[in-house]
Amino acid sequence: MNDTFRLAGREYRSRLIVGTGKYATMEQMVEALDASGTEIVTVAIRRVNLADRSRKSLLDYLDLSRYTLLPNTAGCYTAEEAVRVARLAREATGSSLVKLEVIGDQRTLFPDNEQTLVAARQLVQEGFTVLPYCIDDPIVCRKLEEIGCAAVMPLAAPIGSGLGIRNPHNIRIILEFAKVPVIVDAGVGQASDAAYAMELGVDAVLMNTAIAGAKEPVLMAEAMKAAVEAGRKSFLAGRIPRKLYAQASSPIEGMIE
Amino acid sequence: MNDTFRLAGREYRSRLIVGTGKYATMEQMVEALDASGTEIVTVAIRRVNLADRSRKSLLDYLDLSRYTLLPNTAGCYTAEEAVRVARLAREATGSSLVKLEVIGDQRTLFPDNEQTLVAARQLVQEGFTVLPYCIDDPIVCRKLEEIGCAAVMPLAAPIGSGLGIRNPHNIRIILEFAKVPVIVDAGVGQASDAAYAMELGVDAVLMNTAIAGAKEPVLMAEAMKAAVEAGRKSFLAGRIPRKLYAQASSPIEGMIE
Amino acid sequence: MNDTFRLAGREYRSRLIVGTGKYATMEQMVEALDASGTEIVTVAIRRVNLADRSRKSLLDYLDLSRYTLLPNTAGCYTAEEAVRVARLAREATGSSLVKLEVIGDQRTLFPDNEQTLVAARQLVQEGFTVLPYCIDDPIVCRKLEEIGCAAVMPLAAPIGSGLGIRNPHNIRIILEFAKVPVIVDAGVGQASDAAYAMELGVDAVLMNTAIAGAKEPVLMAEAMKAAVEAGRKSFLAGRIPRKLYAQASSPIEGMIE
Amino acid sequence: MNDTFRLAGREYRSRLIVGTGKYATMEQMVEALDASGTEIVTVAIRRVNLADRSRKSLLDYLDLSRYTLLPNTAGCYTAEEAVRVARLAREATGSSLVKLEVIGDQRTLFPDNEQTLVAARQLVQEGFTVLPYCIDDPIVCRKLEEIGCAAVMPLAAPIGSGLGIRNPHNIRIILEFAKVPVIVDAGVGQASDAAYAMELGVDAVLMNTAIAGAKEPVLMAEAMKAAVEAGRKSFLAGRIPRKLYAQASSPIEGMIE
Amino acid sequence: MALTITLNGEPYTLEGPATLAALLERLEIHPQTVAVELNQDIVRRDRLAETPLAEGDRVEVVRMIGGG
Amino acid sequence: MALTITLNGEPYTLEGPATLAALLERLEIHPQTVAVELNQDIVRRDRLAETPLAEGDRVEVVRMIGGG
Amino acid sequence: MALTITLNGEPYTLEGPATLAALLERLEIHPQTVAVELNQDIVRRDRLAETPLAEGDRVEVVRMIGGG
Amino acid sequence: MALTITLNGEPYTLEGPATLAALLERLEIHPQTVAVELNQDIVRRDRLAETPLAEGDRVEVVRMIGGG
Repeated sequence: MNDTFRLAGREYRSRLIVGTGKYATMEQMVEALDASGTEIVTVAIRRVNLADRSRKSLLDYLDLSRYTLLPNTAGCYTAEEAVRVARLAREATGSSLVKLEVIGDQRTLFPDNEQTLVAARQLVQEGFTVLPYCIDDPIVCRKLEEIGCAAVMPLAAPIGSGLGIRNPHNIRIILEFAKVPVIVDAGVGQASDAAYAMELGVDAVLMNTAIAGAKEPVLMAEAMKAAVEAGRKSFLAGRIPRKLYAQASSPIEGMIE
Repeated sequence: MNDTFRLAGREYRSRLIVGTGKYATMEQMVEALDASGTEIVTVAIRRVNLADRSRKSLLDYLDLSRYTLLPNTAGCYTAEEAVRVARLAREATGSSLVKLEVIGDQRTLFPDNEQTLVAARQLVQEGFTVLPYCIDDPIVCRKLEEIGCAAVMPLAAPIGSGLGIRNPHNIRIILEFAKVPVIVDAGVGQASDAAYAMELGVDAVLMNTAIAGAKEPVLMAEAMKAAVEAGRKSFLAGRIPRKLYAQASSPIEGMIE
Repeated sequence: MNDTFRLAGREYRSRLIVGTGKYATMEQMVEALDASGTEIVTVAIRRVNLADRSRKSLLDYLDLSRYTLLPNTAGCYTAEEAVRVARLAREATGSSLVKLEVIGDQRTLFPDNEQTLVAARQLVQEGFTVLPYCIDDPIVCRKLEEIGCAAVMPLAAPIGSGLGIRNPHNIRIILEFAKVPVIVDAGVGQASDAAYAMELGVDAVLMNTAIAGAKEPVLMAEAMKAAVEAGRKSFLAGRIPRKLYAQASSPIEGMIE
Repeated sequence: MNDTFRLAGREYRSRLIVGTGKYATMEQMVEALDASGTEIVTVAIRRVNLADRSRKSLLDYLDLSRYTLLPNTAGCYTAEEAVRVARLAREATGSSLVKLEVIGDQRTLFPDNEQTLVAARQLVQEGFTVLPYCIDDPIVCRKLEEIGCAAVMPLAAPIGSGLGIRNPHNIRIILEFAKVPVIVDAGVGQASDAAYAMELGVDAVLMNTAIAGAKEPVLMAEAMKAAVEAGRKSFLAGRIPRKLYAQASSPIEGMIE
Repeated sequence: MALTITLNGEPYTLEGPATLAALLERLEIHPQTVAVELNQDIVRRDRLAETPLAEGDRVEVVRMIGGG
Repeated sequence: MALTITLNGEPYTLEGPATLAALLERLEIHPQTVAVELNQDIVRRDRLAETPLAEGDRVEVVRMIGGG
Repeated sequence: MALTITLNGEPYTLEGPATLAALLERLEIHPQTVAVELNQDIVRRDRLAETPLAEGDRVEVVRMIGGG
Repeated sequence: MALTITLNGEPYTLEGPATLAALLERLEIHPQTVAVELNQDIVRRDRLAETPLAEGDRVEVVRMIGGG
């Protein structure tokens, strides 16, 4: 099956985008990314720690011939901050891809979609390839698409909550109208969540905590790789219709009497 | 990861048991079984069609060095019939494994658990290795285990319904008490259902219609293979706890100001 | 609306059956029963406490002109015990109504449906009006009906769990086939659970812990009264069809331009 | 129990707000409003039909000593339109209450929350008492509250969909942070949906299609009245904790042996 | 002298000079039950009698109807 | 002559000869509110007075209590 | 001498005396792939040749087919 | 001549005159791995050597780290 995921002009075989935060060690991160089969990894932009020069940087661990970097604007609470971080990210990574994230509230980490729209308009104008994290609101998604975002990335559930797809109806409606890729971002907790998201028809799934926070992150990365593949194939294979009850799987004729 | 599934004294790498009914062609069945990675296949026992000698038999298509046969008693409505079919199955296949199925109602295909218990007692006594299909009732499962069944196989949902795990609470309770393998049998509709079942901690999943009835059975077989693997690994990897909301995946320190 | 609930030859206005156990005080029980509007109350049969003659008996608190007594066989683990308790109950209450309950496991309090069937056959033969508590298994319900039970009482969820209707599909199937009243017994936790059960089309709901264990039992009894009424009317009124999305409730014509 | 609902400086006994659209006849509407017990009714603002002078107006049917009018801005697609309609509504009704509704898409009727925020800022400044219909987004709700709205009215599901509370997690989070009343607006389909919304802790429920579109609107109005009351009491009464399994409701001591 | 205005989106001709109050009277609409907009501005009920209509004016006359 | 029976699972001694009715009276239990089993058989209320107790009899006296 | 038996639910006539093995041979069914029941009792494969058929016998010949 | 700037939010003193390139060198930071902002404007990597620092300048030096 030749089923590739096209994002911002590139083709990817993997439909799993993985974050690089929260691993116990860099080595564990490297191993988990490898196990996940991902080809796109998110990174954050932060001040260089001037006090600590010994530590190796993230770049020493990421094989850039293998992974597309997707810098985020995590931690920003206004469009202005997010635009500033996006510009720094472009300079630091040499790529104009950005996962736009404008947070509305530090306790829930829900996105501020009003500010996200403002930042998206600005960043698209500045030539960024914008992948916005947003709430699962079909109208916000349509506006982000109209602004020129390269994909829309509605949340499944709050960041780090592990609650899975809280509102599949909204994801379905978003899919019905979207012409850009739809990537479920945040909220996945276990493999079946990722499979289910793919079965709804989304183009890819983005996660970090679900892998990095598992008891065994590398094994969970393998699980998620298989889950995204399973969900994608299940979507393409066309499932049986749901019935209240039954349909025999063994033939009725030929029973002994 | 060396994680094998032990059933009735044998070790299997695959935790997916697949039925051989309802495929469009025998060739499709062969291809789907191959794609599923299964090592155990269920078969039904029916009268030889005396009018039609031309047709090749199922055995001409199944590589017995590769698949363990699991004959079923599908279509039986009493313990007596089921015992009779089990005996025929043993004679026909040379194996004493039997998927015990006593149906209570032809419209819903729900099992008759009272009759299933009667048949199980008889078959265990006759030396069969009994794998009973039953409702997701912890008490029935415990009794079947006490009788000496080699596993319990509660349904996820009615046969052929594709509704997925209707009552995960019952499956959890069954798992909490069972000392024999628990196999979810019947009701799976899509890959995420199978992954979710495995994440509950069941030992294996048995399905037929979900694969054979999909628009593309071979692709769905691949999906289910990946889903069962994903769910198993996800179970073993230990998922993150659920929270109402959020936990940042990018660090908070080092934000620009 | 003249909508009465007919059970065992009598008509009731209330479709809520309430247990008399677990209240903080007898006075609270009396008040809660009154607030619930119930007309049928369950009671248990236990040895007279010979050491304590001072305490008033349950009968001193229950107005028998108002409530039909429904003695249960709670605590019985075999058909034999249950039959014995049912006979004592008939002698003690003068009524041949019995809530048949044969427990399969003391931790989960799931019913032993095999033993329940045995006891039901015996009790029907002895002239009892049998209302059996059972698992939500359409086949068990059909057999209980065939035996001659006056109703079937499948559980919503384990006794005292408060989990609500765990498997509405099974309740729907039971309703599709049952010719006797279907009463959801056990597992309700909050008012919406009771309303939802009624909306599935069941004839009545039986509960005890949900009321007696609430922080304010009398207020919860009022809530349940209203919920059962709400659910019944909602069922009879015929709800709107579900749609993925929308249908305006204000007209489209006549907008200003 | 003296439990009143305080909205915009007034106290109401009913927590059910009902729309006046889509009834088969005006008489049916009057009867349904009466049966619902509502004290606040929503109305739309539309051009006078100059061709048809015979027909009586809505005002001829609504007893204004009994119902508070809540005019809406249904059908508006921009903040500008909504503000214009709100001003007309104030002039027509003499009340400055407005249900602010800016629609983002005519097929789904999802709100355009960005425009809703713009309109809310303007209307609050003009002295309106603004009750905005919005998506179940905690950040949008917080902003609407900060702007000075008198309540927030997140949707349960798309208008007219009848899907019930699609995302209780979001409603819970909104409730955790809101200091103004939270009213669930749109999406309710049956009585248990309304009860469940109230049990989450919302202050009131607004509906139209669920009643007007039912097979028997007046009976459904009664159902909804009881459901809102049931849900409110259930919330206040404090439900039992959920457990995977059981807790006996009949005592264990005193069993016969 | 005939005046042509746009009334609720449709062309409408009446004899001028005329006020909004006169228009409503001619339409047999009681001012108490409606709201009137002249060229997108609300004209409050107590100003209807003193508000003249001019050629090309856009007038909206709205009222409450059933809605959700 | 002393009789020892098992009453509600505990040994119980009373002066014989005695009937079930006498036992209840001694226990100050009104027959109307209880049910009585003698050696696992129900003794109906109207037979209590004519049912004698014998050494070793197992008697259960039960009544309704709160339950779900 | 003609024998009439019930074979898989249908009347079937063959020349007797005959054994189950002979029946299978006549039906061109290889015994390895089927199971045979005579009057509701299994006849194991190695006993087919020594098991005679009698008038009115009920014979079932079954095999595996696809099932779930 | 000593220059005091704000570097990543903290006061920082260095010998002037100095460029951003010189600052990075002193910090032992390879320009390839970071992005530099001077008074909230990005200074592209190829302009670092020609960008002088002035008293009170606010400099941010950031890089990628793990994030989701």
